[in-house]
Parts: sequence; C-alpha cells; structure tokens
Amino acid sequence: MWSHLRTLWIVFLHTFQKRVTVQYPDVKPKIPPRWRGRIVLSRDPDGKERCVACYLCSVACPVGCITLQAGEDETGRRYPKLFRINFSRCVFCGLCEEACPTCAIQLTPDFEMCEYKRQNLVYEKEHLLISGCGKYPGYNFYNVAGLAIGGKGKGEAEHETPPVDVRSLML
Amino acid sequence: MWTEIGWPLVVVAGVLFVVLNLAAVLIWMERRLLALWQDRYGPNRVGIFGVLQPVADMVKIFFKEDWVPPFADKVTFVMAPAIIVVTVLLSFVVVPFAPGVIVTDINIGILFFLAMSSLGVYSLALAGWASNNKYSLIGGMRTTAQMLAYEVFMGLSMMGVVIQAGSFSLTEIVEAQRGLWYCIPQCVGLVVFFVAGLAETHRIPFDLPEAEGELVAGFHSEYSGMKFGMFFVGEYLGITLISSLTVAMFFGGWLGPWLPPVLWFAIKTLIVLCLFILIRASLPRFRYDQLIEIGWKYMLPLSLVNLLVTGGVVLLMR
Amino acid sequence: MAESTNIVQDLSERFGGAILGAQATADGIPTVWVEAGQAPQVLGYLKKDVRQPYKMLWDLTAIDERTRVHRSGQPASDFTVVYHLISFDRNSDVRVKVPLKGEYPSVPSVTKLWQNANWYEREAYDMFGLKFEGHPHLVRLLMPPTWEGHPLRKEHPARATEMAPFTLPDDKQDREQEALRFVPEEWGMKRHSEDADYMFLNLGPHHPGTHGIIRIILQLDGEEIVDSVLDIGYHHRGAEKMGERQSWHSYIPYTDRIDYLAGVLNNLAYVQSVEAMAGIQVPDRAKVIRVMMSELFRVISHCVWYGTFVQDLGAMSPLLYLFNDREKAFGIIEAVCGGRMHPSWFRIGGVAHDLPNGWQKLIKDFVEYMPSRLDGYEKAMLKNQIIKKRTVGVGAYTLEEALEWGITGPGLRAAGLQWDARKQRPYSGYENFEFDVPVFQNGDSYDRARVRAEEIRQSLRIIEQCLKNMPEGPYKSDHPLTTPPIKEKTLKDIDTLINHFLGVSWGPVIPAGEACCPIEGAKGYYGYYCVSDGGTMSYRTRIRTGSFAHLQMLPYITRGHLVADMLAVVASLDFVLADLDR
Amino acid sequence: MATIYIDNQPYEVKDGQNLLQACLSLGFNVPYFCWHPALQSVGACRQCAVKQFKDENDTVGKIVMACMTPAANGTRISIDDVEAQAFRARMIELYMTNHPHDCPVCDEGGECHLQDMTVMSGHNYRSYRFTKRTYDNQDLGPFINHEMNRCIQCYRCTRFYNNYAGGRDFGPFASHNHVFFGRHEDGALESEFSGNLVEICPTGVFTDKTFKKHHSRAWDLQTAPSVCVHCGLGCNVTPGERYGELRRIRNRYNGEVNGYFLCDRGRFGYEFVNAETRVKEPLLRDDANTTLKAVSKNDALTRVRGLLRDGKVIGIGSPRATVESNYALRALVGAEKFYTGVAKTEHALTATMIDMMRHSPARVPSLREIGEADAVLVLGEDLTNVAPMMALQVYQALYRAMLPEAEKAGIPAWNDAPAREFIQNRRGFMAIAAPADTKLDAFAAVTQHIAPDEVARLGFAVAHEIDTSAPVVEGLSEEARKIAQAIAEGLKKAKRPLVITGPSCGSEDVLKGAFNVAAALCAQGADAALSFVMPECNSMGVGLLGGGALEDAVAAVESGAADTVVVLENDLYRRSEKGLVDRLLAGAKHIVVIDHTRNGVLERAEAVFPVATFVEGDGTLVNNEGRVQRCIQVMNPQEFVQESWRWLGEVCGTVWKNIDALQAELVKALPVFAGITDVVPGAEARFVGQRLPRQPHRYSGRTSMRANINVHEPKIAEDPDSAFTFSMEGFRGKVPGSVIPSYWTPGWNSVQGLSNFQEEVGGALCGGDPGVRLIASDKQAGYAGGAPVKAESRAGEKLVVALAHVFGSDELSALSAPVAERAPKPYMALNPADASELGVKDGDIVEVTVAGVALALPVQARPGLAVGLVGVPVGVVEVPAAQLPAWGVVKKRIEG
Repeated sequence: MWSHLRTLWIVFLHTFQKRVTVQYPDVKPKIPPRWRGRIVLSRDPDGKERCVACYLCSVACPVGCITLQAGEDETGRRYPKLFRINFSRCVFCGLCEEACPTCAIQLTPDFEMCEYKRQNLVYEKEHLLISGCGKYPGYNFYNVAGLAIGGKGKGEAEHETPPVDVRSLML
Repeated sequence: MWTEIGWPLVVVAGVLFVVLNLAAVLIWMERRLLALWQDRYGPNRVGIFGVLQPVADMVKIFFKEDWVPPFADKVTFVMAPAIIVVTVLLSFVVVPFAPGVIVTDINIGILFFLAMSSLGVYSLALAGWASNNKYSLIGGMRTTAQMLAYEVFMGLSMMGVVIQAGSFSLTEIVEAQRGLWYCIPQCVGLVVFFVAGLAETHRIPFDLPEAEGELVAGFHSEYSGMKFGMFFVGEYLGITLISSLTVAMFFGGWLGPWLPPVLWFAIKTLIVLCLFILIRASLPRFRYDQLIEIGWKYMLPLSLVNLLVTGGVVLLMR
Repeated sequence: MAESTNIVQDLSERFGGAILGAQATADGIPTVWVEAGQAPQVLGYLKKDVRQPYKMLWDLTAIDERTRVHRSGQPASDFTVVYHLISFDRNSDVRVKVPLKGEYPSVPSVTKLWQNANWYEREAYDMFGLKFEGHPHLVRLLMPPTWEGHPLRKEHPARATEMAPFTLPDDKQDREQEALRFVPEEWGMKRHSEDADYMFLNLGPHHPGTHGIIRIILQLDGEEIVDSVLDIGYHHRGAEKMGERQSWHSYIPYTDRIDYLAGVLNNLAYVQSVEAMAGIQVPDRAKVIRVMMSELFRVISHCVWYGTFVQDLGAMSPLLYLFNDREKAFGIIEAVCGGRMHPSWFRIGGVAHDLPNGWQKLIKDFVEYMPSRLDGYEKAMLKNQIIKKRTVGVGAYTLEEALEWGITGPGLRAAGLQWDARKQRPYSGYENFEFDVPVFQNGDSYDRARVRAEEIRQSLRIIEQCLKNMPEGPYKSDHPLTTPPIKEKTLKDIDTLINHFLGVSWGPVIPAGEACCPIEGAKGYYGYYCVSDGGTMSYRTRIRTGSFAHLQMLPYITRGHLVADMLAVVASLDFVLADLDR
Repeated sequence: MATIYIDNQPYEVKDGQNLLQACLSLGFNVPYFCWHPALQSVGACRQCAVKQFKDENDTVGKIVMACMTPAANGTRISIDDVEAQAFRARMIELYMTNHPHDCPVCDEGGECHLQDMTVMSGHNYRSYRFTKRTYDNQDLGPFINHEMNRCIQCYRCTRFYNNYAGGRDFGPFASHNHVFFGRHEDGALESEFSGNLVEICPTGVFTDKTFKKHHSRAWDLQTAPSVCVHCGLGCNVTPGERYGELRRIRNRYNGEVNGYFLCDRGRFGYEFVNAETRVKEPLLRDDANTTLKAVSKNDALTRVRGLLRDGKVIGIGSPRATVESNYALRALVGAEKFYTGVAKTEHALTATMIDMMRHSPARVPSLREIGEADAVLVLGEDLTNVAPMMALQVYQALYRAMLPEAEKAGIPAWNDAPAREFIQNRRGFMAIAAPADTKLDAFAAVTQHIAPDEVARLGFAVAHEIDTSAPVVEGLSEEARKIAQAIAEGLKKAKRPLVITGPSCGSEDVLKGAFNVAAALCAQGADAALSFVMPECNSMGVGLLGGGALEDAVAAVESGAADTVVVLENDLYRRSEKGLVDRLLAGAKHIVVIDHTRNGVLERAEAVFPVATFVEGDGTLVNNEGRVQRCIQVMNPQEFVQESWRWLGEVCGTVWKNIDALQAELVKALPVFAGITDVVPGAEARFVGQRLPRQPHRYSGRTSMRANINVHEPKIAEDPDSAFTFSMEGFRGKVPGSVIPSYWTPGWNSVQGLSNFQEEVGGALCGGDPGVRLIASDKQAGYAGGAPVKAESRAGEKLVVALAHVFGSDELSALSAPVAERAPKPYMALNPADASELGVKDGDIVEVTVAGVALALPVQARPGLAVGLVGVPVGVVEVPAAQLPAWGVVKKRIEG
C-alpha cells in the first residue's frame, strides 16, 4: 500500500514540472546544424552552382534516389543538366553529402517536407538549388581544381604555377 | 403540483444534463490531467485550453460508421452498450447533490445503487459474448468474475456507513455526517469502497476487462462509433457515480461552510475524480488472478471486520 | 589463443578424419571444418564432454558458397552450415563449419543438442533450402509459407523490381489467408484436454502488447497458457540479403535499422567486423567517441525498454517520462550525428565527423540530469508492489536454461552469469573504463528489469568518463581502406580525393576473409558475421541478434502462466521486431 | 615453363615473360602504369616495384621493377614486402604532386587506372605542400579531349600512337619534369586509331570527346557484348547506355579479332543510334498518298499483312542487317524470292570470295593471325580506310617480323625500348598494289599504283614467279615482271606470308590474282594466309544466305513477277546505281521498308517498321574471316522499336519465341550456319541459377531515373533473347568470353581490369575468344585461271575508281557528327599528269558522269593515283562504291 502511495506521490509531483511538449508548429523545435533533413544544392562563394555533376552522390546513395546528368557550359564548367532526388525513397543517411567532393549537396535542418502524393516528393534541380553556400562557406572547388574554366585559366588555381612553355627544353 | 411533478422533472433534467455533460467534460479533464502528470499539455487546440475537445470527439464519434461485425450476435451487440448507460444513469437517481436536489430520495438508495451496478455488469458480459471475439469474450468473463468478487465487499463496505447512519437513504447518510465525516470512523470502509469502486468502473489498476496491452480492448474490441461512445460515456458516468457516492457516504456530501451545498458537492466529487485519474496515471495493472485474490482474500475479510467492528461500536455506543 | 589452437587439436585427435581442416579467420575465432555426418557428434562433444564445454549455440547459419572465389584451403562446398559456439568458462568461441554438396543438401539437425537450434535451423531452411534431418518441424520461419524460393540463395533476386509489382487479387488473398491458418495438430498440439476445449488465441500480428508485428498463437485453458507458438517474420526485410547488394560502406545505414532503438551499436558491430578483415586500427579518439555514442544509445534503448516495460504492466506515465529523457539524449545524438534513431554515423575506420563544438556541455548536462530521474523511476516503479507482484518469479529461467537457449546480454546477467563482453572481451577500448556489471540471480522478469535499470547508471558512468578523458587526435584511421577518408583533406588533396572517390563509388575492396566481432549490444551479444570474397560488396552478411534468441525462448518460459504474464515476459525480454526478423 | 617463388610459394609461369606479366597472369595485384600487354615494358613509371631475393636465405633482397625483370626459373620475389609497398606508395605520391585536383570533373573518374593504382598502393594522405606545375591543353579534334595536367608521364600514349599505330603527328615535347604529350600545334589527330588513347592513357589526359557531351560514369552505363557494324572486320565492342541513349563505344577484347584496340570509325561512329533521323514508330502512307504518318503497331501490321497476302512479294535483304533479319525475310518471301540487296558486281565478288575461302589451300587468318604474318602482299585495297584494324595488324606484323632478330641479339620481345632501338626502321616485307597510294605505303618495300586490271595482272605474275605452274600472264612488260619478281622474292622468304585482297577494285581478277599468290606460296610449302576484306558488317552473312543480286530483283519487278517489295535495312541508293533503284521503286506497287534510319528508299515506302540498331536488338554478324559473332541487346529501345526479324515474324504470323528459336530454324534450313548457335550461351542459360547483369552492381539512380514520370518503379524489362538481364542483379563470376558484360573486377575499375578475364595477360579470354568460324577450307582448289589482259583505255573517258575514307565512306558512322566532321568534302582526285592534260588545277570544278550520275567536283591532284584514273570519295559523293570502278566522261566545267 505504501508503495502505491509513493508511486502516486511521485507522479503527483509532476504537476509542478515544466511541460516538455514543444508546441509545434507554433513553436519551432531547435534543430542542430548537423541535422540531416531536406537536401539542397548550394552555390559557391561567387554565386555559381557548386555541383560539378561528378555522380558521386548518386552512386553513394544506398537507395539510388539521386539521378543526374552532367553538362558543360561554354566556359568548360561542369554542371548538372538534370538533378533529381526522389525524396519518397530518401532515407536521409547523409552519404551523399559525405560523398560530395565540392560541398554542393548538403542536408539541411529542414524536416518539413510532407506531401499527400508521393509524386510530389520528386524534386528537380530547380527545387533543390539554393542561393548560398549552406553549411560550408568559402569552399570553391574550381579554385582548387586544375581545370580551366571561364575566368580562370591554367595555373591560376590554388597552389599552381603558370603553364610551362613546352617548346623549351629548359626548366 | 409543481413540487410533486415539476421539481423532480427539473431535477431529472438537471441531473441528466449535468451528469451527461460531466461525462463529456471528464473526457477532456482526464486527458488534460493525465497530460499534466506526464509533463505534457494534452488537448489544447480545440477551443481555449482545448475545452471543446469533447465536442470534437462527439462530432467525430457520431459521424463514424455504425458498424456491427457480421459475426456478432446483433441484438445483444446493440443492446449491451445501452444497458450500461441506462443502469448507471438510473443509479444517479439516488444521489443527493444537495438538500432536495435528488431525483428521488428513496429510503433504500444504497440498495438501489447496488442493484443497478450489478445489472451494469450484464452490459459488459453481454458485449463480450455478443462480439464473438475471443478477446471480447475473455474481457466479458473477467468482468463477471470481477463483479462476483467486488460486488460482495462493495456492499459490505457500505454497510458500516449504513449502520452508523442507520439508514439506507443517502440523504440521511449525508445529514448524519454533520458532526463528523464518515471518512474518519469508516476509513477502512472508505478504502474498501474506493477499491471496489475502482474495480467496479474498470479503472487501473483493475481495468482487466479491457486491459489494452493484453486484451486489445477487451469486451469492446469490436465496438465503434456511438456504441463505443456509450461504453465510453458509461465508464465516465460510472466514475462520476462512484465519486458522488464516495462523497455522499464518506465526505459529508454537500456539507460545508460558506459555499452553496451543490458547489460543495461538486468540489468534493471533483477531487475524488482527480484521484481516480491520478491513480490511472500512476499505477500498473494487477493480474486477473491477483485481482480476484485481493478481492476475496483481503478486501472481503477486511470489510467484514470493518462491519463487525462498526456494528460492535455502534451497539456499544448505544 | 593457445586455448583456441588446443580445441582444434583436441578435435582432430578425437575425431580424426571427420575434421576436414581448420580455417584462419580475421576475427581469430578457431574455425573447424567438420564432415556433415559427424557434425552432431563433434558438436555434442563440444557441448558436453570437452573440458570447459561450449555450452551455448550462439549462432547457426549457412553460406551459399557456389559463387565464392576466394576459398583456398577450405573444403569444397556448395553450401556451408556454420555453428558458432561460446564457452563462457573459457571465455572463448569456436566456429564449426559443415560443407555440403548439391543444390538442396541436407545435414543432421542439432535440435536434440540445443533447444535453440530449432529456429536457427528453420531459418537456414527458409533462407537457403537446406534440409535438417531430424528437425521436429522444419517449416519456413521468416518468409510467408506461400513464398517461392529461398531468399539468401545466390539466384534469388534482392530487389523488388526484379519481380512483378505486388498485387493481391481476391483469390490470392484467400490463399494467403488460408496459408496463415493455424493448425494445432501440425505443431503437435491437442485441441481438447480431458475436461475442456482449448482456446487458440492469436496474439498479434497486430497487438498493442507486442510493440510490432509478431504473432503469438496461444493455446489457452481458460486464461492459462498451455503452450504457444510464435509466428515471426512479419518484419523481415532481407537485411542480410541487402548486405550482399550494397557496398561495404553504403550498407552502414541499413545496420541502423536492425535494432533500431540502439542506432550506432549496430554500426559498431558491423564496422568492427569489416575493420577486422581490412586490418584497420581505429585511432583512440574515434574509439572513445564510439564508446560514448554507443553508451548513449544503450541508455536510450534501455529508456524505451523501461517505459514500455512498465507500460505493458499498465503504468502509463513513466513511458512518457522516459521518452522525455530519451529525447534529451536524442538532442545530443542529433547534434553529433545529425540523425536520431538512424544515425548511420560510424564509418569503416572511424566515425563520420569529429564531435561538434560544445559537445561537452550537452553530455555534462545529460549525465547530471539522468541519475535523479532514474531514482524516481526506481522508487515509483521497480519498487512498486504491483510491479513486483507481476514480475517476480514470472518468466523465470535458470542459468543452465539461459545457456541452452542462447540468451545473452542483460537476460543472461539476470540469470546470474557475470558476463559482459565489454568486460570479458573488451573492444573499442572498453578495458580503459570503470564500470560495474550488474548481476541478479533469479532470471525472472523482475531481475531482467533490474539489470537493465542498473545498466543505465553504468552507461552514464562510462559516458562521464568519456567526457573527462576524451583524447585528442584524428576521428578516422589513416588506413587506406578507411571509407571515406578525412573530408577536409579530400577537399584539397588529390591523393585523398582519389581514395574518397573510389571508396564512395565502387566502394572499398575489403580483403577476402571472414570475421565476426560481436559487441555487447543493448539487447544481447550481437554480431555481424561478414564474409568478404575480396570484393566491394559483402559476400555474405549474417546478423546475429539478441532478440531472435530471446524470443525463441518465450513459449518455454511462459507455459503455465496467464495471458497477462505473457505480456509481462514479452516486455521484460526487451526485443525489437526489426532485430528479430532482420 | 619456369617456376618462380612469390612469398616463398612456387608458381608455374610461361617462359619468356617478365615478372609483371607473370604475376598478373597468376592473379596477383601488382600496380603498374607504363606497361601494357600490347605495348610491353619500358620501365618508365617505377610503379611495379617488387622485392627480389637471391635465394631462400636472402632476407634483405632488392627492389626491382617487375616489368623489367625476366620471370626466370627460380626467381624469388615478394609483392607485399613492406619496402616494396612503401616504394610504390612513394611513387604514387610523386605522381600526385602535380596531378590536378579534378577527379569530380574528369571523365576518367571511376574507370581510371591512376585512381585504381593509387588505392592499390595504399597512398592516401599527401605530404607535398608546394605548387603544382601546369600545362595548356590542345584542341585535338572532334574525338579526343586533351587535359595535359593529368599526365603522369608514363609514355604510353606516344608508344601507342607512334610506335604501335605508326602515327606521326604526335609526340613528347619539352624535357625532364615538364614533358608534354601532344601535337606540334592544335588540330585533329591524324591517326585512325587516336581513339585508343582514351583507353591506353592510364589517367584522364586523353578522354573521349563524344562521351564528354553526354557524360556518364562507368558505374551508370548499361552494357552488353556487341560487335561493331562499321566495316566487315567485326571488331568486338562494348556499347554503354544511359537514359535510353547510347553514350559511348569501348573496346571489347577479343584476342582473335581486335585485341585491345578499335579504330576511330568504330569508336566514334555510334551517334547514328541517337540521331534525329531515327524512325521510332511504325509509319504508313496516308490515303492521300502524300506523307508517312505514325500509326499503331496493329494498324501497320494489318496493312502489311494485307499487302503480302494479296501481292506477289519479293524481299530485299541487306549486308548491314543481321543474319537473323535477313533469314527472317528469306523465310517470309521464300528462298527464291530473296535478294541480297547488293548490286551484281559486289554480289558476285562476295560469292567468289566465299568460294575461295571454302576451297583455298591457304588459311583464312583472323586479325590476330594477320598480326603474326612475316610478309604481306596487299592487292587492290586501301586497308587503312576500308578495314582500319586490319591495317593496324599489318603494321604490327611488319614490326614483329623483326622481333626474332632482336631476340637473337638477346633482347626479349617484351623489352620494348631496346627492341625498338635494335630494330630501328627495319620492317618485314610488304608489297602493295592498288589504284591509289595508301597510308601503309610508307612501310612497304614495293608499292604499285596501277589500274585495277593491272593489279590483277600483277597478282597473277607474282604467283607465276613463285610457282611456275601458276597461270602465266600474257603481255607482261619487263618492268612489271621485275616488280613481280621482287615481290615474289620477298614473299618466298617468309614463313607465314599473307595476301590481302578485297572487292574494292570491283574486279574478280584481282581476287583471283591474290588467290593464286596464296596458292603458290602454299605450294612452296609456306604457311600462307589469304585474307579478304569485306565491304560491310554482314556482307559475309548475306553472302552465305544466298539469293539474287539487286538487278535480279529489278528484273522480277519489271517482268511483273513481283509487285510488292520488302526492303530490309537497306538504303539501296548506297548500294546500287540510282537509275536501277528508281526503276525498282517505280515498278513496285507496294514498298514495305524495315529500317532504323530515314533514307531515300524509306521515303518512298508505303509502310515502314521501325527497327532496332545493333545496340537495341539481338542478332549475329559474320565478319570477313567467316567468324559469326553476336550483338547482344544493350539497351531497351523505344516502345515500338524491335529487331527486323521480330517484325518479320509478326508480319508472317510465325513469331519466333526468341532468337534461339530462329537460329535453330535457320540452322535446319541452312546447315552452313551450324555454328551460330554456339556463339553465346542461349537465352535459357543460367549461371548458378542467375542471369547475367547488364548494369554494374553500383548502378545509380535506380529509384530516381524514372521518378519524374512515376515514382513507382516498374519491373525490369525481360530479355527473351539472351541470358542477360536489364538489371544490376545477376551472376558476376567467370563466364564465357562472349558474354562478359564489362571488364570490372574489385579494385580494377579501368579497362586494365581486362587482365583478370584472360587466361594470361594479353592472351585469349578465359573460356576462349568469342565467335565461331563458319567456313573451313577443304583445301581442294587449284590455281584460278585466266589472267586478264590489260584493259584498253577509252577515248574521252577515264576509269573512275572508288577512294575509300575511314570517315565518310561508311553509311552509318557518317551519320555521327564527330565522324562527319572528319569526313572529306566531295572532291575528285586526279594524277597531276591527268590534271595538266585536262588543264585543271586544284579546286577547279570538273564534271564526270559515272553510273548514270553526273557529278561536279573540285579537283585534288594526287600523285599517288595511277595515271588515267579518276578517284572519287565513296560515301561522300553520290556514286555507290559497288558501281565502281566504272568508265566516266570527264570534262572541265566551262564557267559561265
């Protein structure tokens, strides 16, 4: 009997505890920056698309929900002509973000993406592309990569020397 | 004329109105209180503090399909939920809410209550049987066994009060507590009655007939829509009834200073109701055989002893 | 190690020609090939007659060897049955392999030796089509009775798109329904006793007390359980098959979903096996991070168990308190892993990221917050008379029985054996931590509960030690098979980028070999037995879980109890359906 | 056999190998860059370092380069030795110091040998912190993309391009740590084999420019074994598909045929599959008889069935359609009403060549065997432009003929650099006689640019010089006799002489001449070989099927014996004179065309069935040596597109269940095709109960590719015709060489992974090289008689001869834009003497009327063209090759 009364008492004491319910959607929960939610495609610091369509995200995806097609603009810069994520298959494991060598694809702390129809969960590139750098400010793949693209010639990337004169036998 | 027919009609209407609404409000209250003790908010979206939640529930439950499983015994299946509501409502006939605010102050009020509560068991037993579902059947059987165990000492636990008050009429019992509430001299009776009341209303820790985790929903597994609603309302009516009776028999009914008697009655009833809910929030469930064991092995002897002692003391006092 | 060579020698001397050879494995567990006909004798010897016997049949499974290339030194075999035995006296294991030839070969059953071989053999039959001669009732276990083919055979497709889209026309539905009908006679049950008819009650597949889809068919005399039969597999997703279809790296997210309450503990058991084959040494910081997150997940897994345990006994509030506590832990997990129940956060060679800034505060708050809450639950629940009445002496087993049925983890410690892999076989640096292993003696539902309640406190102790002693250093190994390598380097160094590129695309090439490096999971001693054929995908991934073993024992320990006890026992076993069916 | 010890385990290896070859053949993973099975060793990259020990007591050992160390008996090495491993890792790190950070934007990524070797070496973290050297890139034309920064200086490119393929416009520049590989200036690479740089280069310096336009990663390409359709050699290819589009062609190793290489026509000519001009739906001419309109399959079938029921039907087959399709047409119309679809001359030449192959005393060599000849005579063919891969093999033969000398000097054949130093410019004997100069001339001891009939006479003369019992040539000039004698001397010295000829001269006499040379050599006891060039991918197959020539079909229509014509995959205008085709089409009441691409004949059709190209359907082709090889469907075509034989089956109502059923029927009807059923395992074949996967096991986007159409993934398509499945699932173990879907093994993602599928590196595929030879010679034939007399020249007329071009002359590859870009503009070649006689200079327009077509073309003076001949590029001008040579009136256009 005493044990019951003690149980009652302990539970009764919760009257004076703080409520833990978060009144979503009036109050938004606090989501940490690493949260693996809606996937976006970010841009590099000069506002150009970061994705170079290397296909690593699509192959890393355990469920195969990412598909893309590489294209190349007139300056030689690679970009995805097509980028599609079927969120109705996505498991938000983050392997795509981890696989991305240009910090383009990122998972964000946005989890509100329910739909009544699965078909509406198919996101194309225009739905994915954001205007900023997202979680990784500052990184610009083409500044590191040796490829010559519009506005950046050979030897102008980080840690590069100008092109050698191949007509010369001298150093 | 007015007092012979009119007043009782007002009382009947009033009691029906209050009691039925109370059942509805209780749904909301229980959910809010459970939430309170579980660090949550409970329903808070419909109306201010979610008070209109019962209305929403009602609307929903009314618009649900009125479904009778094809394998059920149809007549019994439909009748069963009505029985519980009717019997519990009839029990309210003898509850004195305030001086004069009683449907009929018969002099065997307690016996009438006991009779009605015994009848109420038929509802559950029949529902369990008519559903033609093994879980329901087990639920129904458990109800019956529980009833057999608890009706006995429930009646006996009330007898102490009856002896002390010298009447079966609840009005008189309340009046008899003007000096001292029976919760003091009849503390054992109170405990036993309350335990029996818990069992009577199938509340945790004695909710075996419906034991969700075991029997899915026991006797009302197959019920839905308004028929389920009637069981639901019946349960809350039962809780209110037991609380009212507890108040009437042990806590001096409407007695109290300053406030009008009806309010006193209501406040006391509410506190007992809260206790019901707190128990539900806190305690685990007994096992079926343990329940029976408690009934026969502890509660019955206890109530008998209580009765003997009370009888003895009353005789001595004379 | 000397012990292990001894057992191989011992067996060879005793059984001579029946021992076809020994095999070296990456996990160092002595592995002996035994000729099929002699297998029961050898296993019987190991169980009963050998000094310090191998009493527990920890796992029994099979491998379809038909397309395996790297098998040098192993006897020719189309299918291999693998028995994994544990001797707690020696604190050592032995793996017995039986080679079988032919399309649908058979092998003598060991159900007479070990009670728990029953389900394992049924599973192997279900998955591979192997026949176990002498098995009392060799029918499918995980797949529906109407299923065609045996999923883990190499020719069985893994992806749904290999088959026509699922439809359920009326006639097929009728057939499927009929196939589910329970016929007591098939299981050797009677419909009537001398004085009564038995009631056969389907508990599940959908039942609030089972926390998922599992079907327990009860043979009832009144409310008394005469016997019961478990019908499992409703949650079977072919996790083992998926292991053969994903790269070693991209399988990690699937492991989360096995014991989904214990997130990274699954990751750990998996990556440890892969690391053993790859020969990766994990750096200290990664080890401690792993330990910390593992213990955090142990805490939340036990929290869910705690809540549902008392809920199944009828107490509804503690569940919410414990979910609240769990939510607090999830706050840390979200901040560290980015995910909640499915963290997919351990990697081959380390962990996915370094700890985030400010992690210390999160952990500190949590370890300070939890103990008083635990005190409350103990007072309100474990010491409550109803709880005790409902659980003491209910569903009890002795230590002998526990070993017979392959019970591990808290269930084994509740029966009086002080054996915790973190202590007895330290991995990931557990030897450096101070903690106690709670042990109780009765093996009943109440003791199982008490073990877990106490384990939460011990886990908190370990987490606190991690907080105080977190080493500096890299969070990933510098081994080339670490997948993927450290991201910061990947972003600027081509040398790392190349390893990254191949690691995440084709996947790391894990050297041919076998390993099973189990861990002390939340629900028992838990391991991934991985077979690499020198490829980028696993050749065979066997997932040995606690839930499977523990649930198999359920009918045995609930005989004679009431229906309500069944739920109490179920709750005290702490299983997860995904862990059971995989 | 030699025994070597690797980590103290003995292994048997073949004699005369180096350690790298031996280790790779044994299945060990030894990293390497500069070594290549076809290019052999130069020891440039220092990557294949292993530890060598003197004897079993030597524990110190020394690091040696496996590719430069003979696998001599008793050699003891360790591959996994810690020091050797560290050495290899350091070498990789060294290569990485200048390598750009660009795998994500490099087409090679995922099938890059450099990536594989980096991972294999275990190097992953960089210690070099300084700057990277860079280069500017060159524009190397429409085929090859140049990204020089990725170079690791292994020299494979130049060794292939210059040494192996005889290219001259490419090479290394600059010195020490900034060696550059490229051309002296921007411009298209001239070699017909430049595409092989893509596969030869172990990193991404040279990548496929056509693939770059629709780039996909290797793990995303759906592939199946297939055969090139752009010439008669039947090189094996692996086409790759993604999103329903053919993305690229890669070499598929067939040790007997193309080995490691492909020509650029075969590699880059695939875009016709994706062309706008493809027919994708059944078409019917509407009632107004004006345009072709897309209709449902049923409507088209009903209409055509009606036509066939009511009409008198003949069928015209095609040398570019598969054996099955041609047979299905033959089965539909009846053997006597089946015509091969080629004009009379070529029809007859094909028959002659087949006949010669059946009875020739000389062997008919495979391409590999051509590469092993030690003396070559080419009569009347410009191999580089007609059968490029054969030219490449001839070039190898000439070099290899000298290798025994090097070996005599103690230089093993695999030690490439010293061997080449030793051999210098010396080559085996080759003589070429053709109407015009050819690229191979540069390596020939004797070249003759003479009219076709003189080519034939020379052939006869050479035969007579070798064996006097061979027919005599009347009226041979002394000069010609001397030349014949010289050629005969050269050939007689050889052990394995080879004679190559073909139908390009349009002369049966040329064939006979060549035949006699081969026969004479055989009579002298040499192991002579006789190889014919076939004009199209299935000329041989159609020839074996039999049937009348196109002219016979026209006669049948004009005689009224037929009024309905079914044309199978044949643009008749390319195969016969325009007037003749016009007569046929005008005479026929109903024309049914079954083809995949719009062309002149199709536009005149009443009903059209859309047909699968070689990558969209199943079928077999017979190459020039009589080897029957299978194209397995690579991709799932559009809804209506299916193989011709399927359409024909549906038309006549006797639908074959699958290709196996058709082949069984074919073999029954024509036993000559008996081997066709053994080419690949049948559709019912299973490997451990599994089919073979077309998609790599890491194929991505499975649940997303079609998600824009429907999120619910459909069941994978079923393939009734082969053991393959359109899926990632299936058997990935050892399979017969003919059905290896792609050369991928763990850790070997690049083409170099091929070694793991060979019995020994550079040798046959495990289980034998694909293809079955249909023709075996009974060696019964004697000499062909009747040496031709020298043709009289005609006044005011010149003999117009066909000048073949590797880019442009082939029908289908010319539809591919990059190939079209490399094709010549229409021109007319004249010997400078003739040009001055006509009074024209380069660029002047000259008119010529030939085969009923009037052409006006700019003149190109070509000293290599025989005097009195006019050369026009076939395929580029409207005159079909099959109608040439022909006499034509040539006159200078009068301006105004």
